[in-house]
Amino acid sequence: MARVFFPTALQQLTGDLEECEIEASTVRELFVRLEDRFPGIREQLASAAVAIDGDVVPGALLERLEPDSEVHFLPAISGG
Amino acid sequence: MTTTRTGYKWVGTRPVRHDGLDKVTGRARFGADYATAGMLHGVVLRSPHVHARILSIDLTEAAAMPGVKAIITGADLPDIPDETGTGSEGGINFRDLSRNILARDKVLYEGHPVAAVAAVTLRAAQRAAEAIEVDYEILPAVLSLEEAMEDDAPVLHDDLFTLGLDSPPDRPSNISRRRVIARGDLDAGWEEADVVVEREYTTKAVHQGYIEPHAVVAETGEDGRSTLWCSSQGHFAMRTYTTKVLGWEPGDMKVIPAEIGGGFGGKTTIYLEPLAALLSRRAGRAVKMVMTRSEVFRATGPTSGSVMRIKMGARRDGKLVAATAWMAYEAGAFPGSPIGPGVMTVLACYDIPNVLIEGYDVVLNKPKVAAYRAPGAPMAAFAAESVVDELAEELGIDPIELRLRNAVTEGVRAVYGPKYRKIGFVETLEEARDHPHYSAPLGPWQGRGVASGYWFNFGGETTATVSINEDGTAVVMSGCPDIGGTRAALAQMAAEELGIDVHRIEPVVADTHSIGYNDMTGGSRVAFAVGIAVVDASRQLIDDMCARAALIWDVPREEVEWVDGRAQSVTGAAAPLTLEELASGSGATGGPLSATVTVNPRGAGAGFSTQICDVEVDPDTGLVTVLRYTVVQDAGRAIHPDYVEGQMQGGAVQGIGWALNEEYIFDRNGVMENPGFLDYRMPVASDLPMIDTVIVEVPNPDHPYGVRGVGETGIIPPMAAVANAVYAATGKRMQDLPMSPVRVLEALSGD
Amino acid sequence: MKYRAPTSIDEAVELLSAHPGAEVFAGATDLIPQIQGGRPEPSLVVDLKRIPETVRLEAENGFWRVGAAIPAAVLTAHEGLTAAFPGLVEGAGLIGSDQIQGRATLGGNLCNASPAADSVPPLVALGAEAIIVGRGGERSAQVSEVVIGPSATSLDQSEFITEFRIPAPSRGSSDAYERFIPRTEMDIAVVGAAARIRVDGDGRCEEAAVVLAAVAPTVVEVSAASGILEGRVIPHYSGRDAFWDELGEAVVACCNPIDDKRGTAEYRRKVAQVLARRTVVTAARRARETL
Amino acid sequence: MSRTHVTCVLNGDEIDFLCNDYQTLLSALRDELGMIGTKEGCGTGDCGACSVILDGQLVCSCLVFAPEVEGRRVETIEGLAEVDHLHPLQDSFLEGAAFQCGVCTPGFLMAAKALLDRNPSPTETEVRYGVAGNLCRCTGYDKIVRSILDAAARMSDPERQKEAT
Repeated sequence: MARVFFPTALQQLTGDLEECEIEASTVRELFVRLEDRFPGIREQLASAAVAIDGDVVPGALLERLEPDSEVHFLPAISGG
Repeated sequence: MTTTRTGYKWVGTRPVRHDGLDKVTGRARFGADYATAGMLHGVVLRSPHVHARILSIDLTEAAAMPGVKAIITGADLPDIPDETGTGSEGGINFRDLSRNILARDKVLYEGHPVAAVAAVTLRAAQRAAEAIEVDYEILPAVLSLEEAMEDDAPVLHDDLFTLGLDSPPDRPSNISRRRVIARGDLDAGWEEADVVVEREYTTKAVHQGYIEPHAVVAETGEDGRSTLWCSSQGHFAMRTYTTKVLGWEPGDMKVIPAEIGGGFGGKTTIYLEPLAALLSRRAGRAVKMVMTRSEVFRATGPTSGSVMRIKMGARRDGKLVAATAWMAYEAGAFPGSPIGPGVMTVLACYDIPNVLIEGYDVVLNKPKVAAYRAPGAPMAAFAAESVVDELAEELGIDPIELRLRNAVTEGVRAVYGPKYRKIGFVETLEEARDHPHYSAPLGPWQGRGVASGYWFNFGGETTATVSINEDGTAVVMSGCPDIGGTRAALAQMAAEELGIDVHRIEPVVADTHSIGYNDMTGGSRVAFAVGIAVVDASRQLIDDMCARAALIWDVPREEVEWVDGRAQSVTGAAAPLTLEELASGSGATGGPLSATVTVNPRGAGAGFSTQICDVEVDPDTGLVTVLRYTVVQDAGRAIHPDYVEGQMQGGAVQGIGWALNEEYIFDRNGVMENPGFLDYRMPVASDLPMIDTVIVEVPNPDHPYGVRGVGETGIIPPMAAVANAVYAATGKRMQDLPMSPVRVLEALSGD
Repeated sequence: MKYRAPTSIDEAVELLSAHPGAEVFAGATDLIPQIQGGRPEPSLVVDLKRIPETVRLEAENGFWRVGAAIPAAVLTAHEGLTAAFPGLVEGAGLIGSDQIQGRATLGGNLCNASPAADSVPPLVALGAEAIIVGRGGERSAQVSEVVIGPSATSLDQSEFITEFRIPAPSRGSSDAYERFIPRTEMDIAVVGAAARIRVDGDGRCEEAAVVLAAVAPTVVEVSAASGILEGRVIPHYSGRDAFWDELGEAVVACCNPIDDKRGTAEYRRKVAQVLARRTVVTAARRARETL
Repeated sequence: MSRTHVTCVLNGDEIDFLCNDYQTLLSALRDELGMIGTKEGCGTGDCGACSVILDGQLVCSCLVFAPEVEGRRVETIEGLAEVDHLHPLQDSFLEGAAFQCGVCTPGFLMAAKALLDRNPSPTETEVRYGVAGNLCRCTGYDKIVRSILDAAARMSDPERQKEAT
């Protein structure tokens, strides 16, 4: 079960839930499961960066999740 | 200067860089150094108003002038849907990008492009641009964050509705987005706090200040295929953006990277490129465009001015227990300030249980901001690190000790969510504390300040090729422009792997048609991400060469190993084969020796820096002189320590400029008053002492040599370090940047 | 725009008389940036540097003759001039970077008519005369009379300055210039102050001139300074001697500054007092050292 | 409009070129003579990237009208090295990592040369003021200043000079 954390901006969609555990083996699967549970969330996640275990993963859809992975959604980070 | 001991032959050494000779002899070709026979010269007509509706544009007279070959306006660019694409460094809205390249119905800042002209000479183009008649209806302007956020403020974009509010807004405003980070129980946190400090801070827009103005030569053929020569932080992105804005196919455009004369984030987007390409298409000839310095200031992206309110509470023992931050960043004429990284980094150095951070992205009638070295973090650190300094004083705890008591470490959850991986923040604090600078005596009107900073760093999509020439020399090719010595660093990593002299390797920045895709040189990513690809490609080559040696010797692959640049038999059955021997005979063993690796690596190690600043303040004039400065930063591993030090020193000095004298100054009408290096006061050599550096090396486990990005973190602490030093010298807290003599003298006269 | 480099005064005057849109220049360090900044290009520029009179530098008959088109770098490298007028050389040595000083001249610095010109306050404090030639022949004018307002001079279209005549310093006399900028180089003065002090054999001030830059539409002389300083042995500023306050008040009374991108009016008033004190102290010390 | 014919000594060679009177020396060097080593950073004399030495005097070539150099000596970055060896300043800049992007480097080298020509053993402060007309945004100046001091030491030490050549 991956542990998923929701930023404040998404908590309207999650009913003020700050985090939850979801069974998913890839980020894509996680997105599908999240959309099932919180309709509309996938669109909101489109512009976010995904951090898996503290590591921002660009274009992360196919990225594998470990059973104890932590997933965070962050604003896209730019650099100079 | 730090000498790094690595046990490596090339990694950690300081060879002369490969592109160095061209740069000390004047042979290196930067953006404006390209020319083709018969090329035209293009110029941009820019808006004199900060906010106005374009009623009409009359090109008749201009088009009839001698030598004029093409004129374009916003009507010549396709309409692009309001969609956000993923640039390599976060989202980019192509509709806004297109409207920043050429205004459509409205101009939104002084300097906003309205038309572009190509003519046989620069003069002819300038004269023609002056002859274009534009009829404007002047609109009320919004020139400050405060004005822009007022309920009844004039609105720049009728279709801009704030994202991230608790309930969706029913009318447009200048606030494009609200971002919130919250955790813990604030009430309980304030309850627990023995000392609370709350302050408001402001900073002004500042420019990256690269010395080379933007420049491009574009040649578009009759078949619609085009070539661009330009200096940028990423020629693949220039191609993506330019073709997107023009509605062209990326595959039809080749972008050849020029040497880049500084970027610092400011050359991660496009300004002239689509104009030159389209003018060239219209005129049937190559078109060169080069910005003047004034255009660079007025119409390329500075970073945001900001207003920030920070409140922090600590227990008597120094434990930070609660913090709030309210932050508003100027985005310029279109949404997209670095408020995201601003809210994420503002408290990222510390483990604070109860936090609420609220950030606003605000549009106003100023040039659209662009990335600038650790975008969004330096101003946030100015505010937060000033508050930490005040808390330390109130608590009677040494400021470095207070930071050590609250510093984030591996496994601690960052304020924005994820847990930190291997990081070296504590190590930078300890090195700073133990540095002789920290305990050196000070004289009257002198003071010392410290501050820290955090930056994420970035990986990104990367292709690298390593090829062996028939003489045993090698070529290392990537598609990332080299701004500060990355070619040397990549060659050093390849030399280390291949076991050959670093100067037998030629590192090359290849054009968009010569190598696979590469994200931009930004996010401090090149030594990390391209380094990984180069090391992987070198290892593949070594494996291949060992296999070929096994073939030649007719022994199993396991009996061959790579030692000191040669294939060696573990049994000693055959004389070693050198790189040259393997390469010159490669036809017989399967063809040329070359390996290409593509990666999109995770694990860009986060960077932390702690800096110490001594200043002296002239109580009669308010002049602040930096007497001594030390930068301590975790580089993971310094591949070429000279250029790591250079990044630390350069970042610190940009920060010192931001702290003391740099600012965009606008007149009452919003016109920039200081669009030149005379009155946009970047530090000159005589303003500064030597910048001492301490490279901390807490290796990044996700890079073969432990590299963390070093390009950006260094600019984050200086403003707070200087402000804290000014306080120590004068007893006055400076909460508004820049700390120019006028402001400091005002503060000193405040009693 | 055409360029001409006449080799005699007559030729230059003729060119200027024949071309109403013509403009003279020497260092071009103001002219070119102004054109870059959008000022209309003159139809003709007349380069004064090839006229021998404009690049002459010599002392004779109690005067120094300093060519108006000599680059600052030549002036600052000139030992005799530096010994005679350390303050003037300080002013010339502060006009921009080394690169700018390789070009910028006293004549240009004056005729650009900026209130912030660094070499003008010392010229005024020294009582320098400008030798002006033009259609009407040669005339001379006090340097303080040449500039009549920001970007405006009293010279007519055919006129230009060939040289400055500066009274050679007597024993017991010296000068100083100091300016304030936010950086250490590359800025235009936010405030400038020049002082010339003459002391008697006991080191008492006999005569004083204090001239300020960037605090009014033109450089201004603090005419009360002499009265305040005469008869005093001028020590380091300590804040204890009341005459410093008097000098400060006299300085402020002469200031008519503006708020602009380089500083506020209030700031300029404060710093003008500081710089006036500092240059007076320096000039007085130098003056005593000549005894 | 007819162009002006200008003859001058450029890096030791007598050369000539045609220009418009409104052109600057910088523009003539780059656009008429193809000598792109001299850079334009501002066009107003505030960054020093276009520094050249004119009759022994360090100047910004963006503030010189091209026709002014008639009969004069111009030295640019292209003339700094000898055929078979670099100028000690160039060696020092390379070995001291005195640049990152390198666009300001030609101007710095010319300013440093002018400084050492008139003051062969400058102090750190003199070096800092000697190049105060040259902006560098990458390095923070530290390694530039060290490299100029190092070059001065090399040039005054005959042993090291021999070594370098």
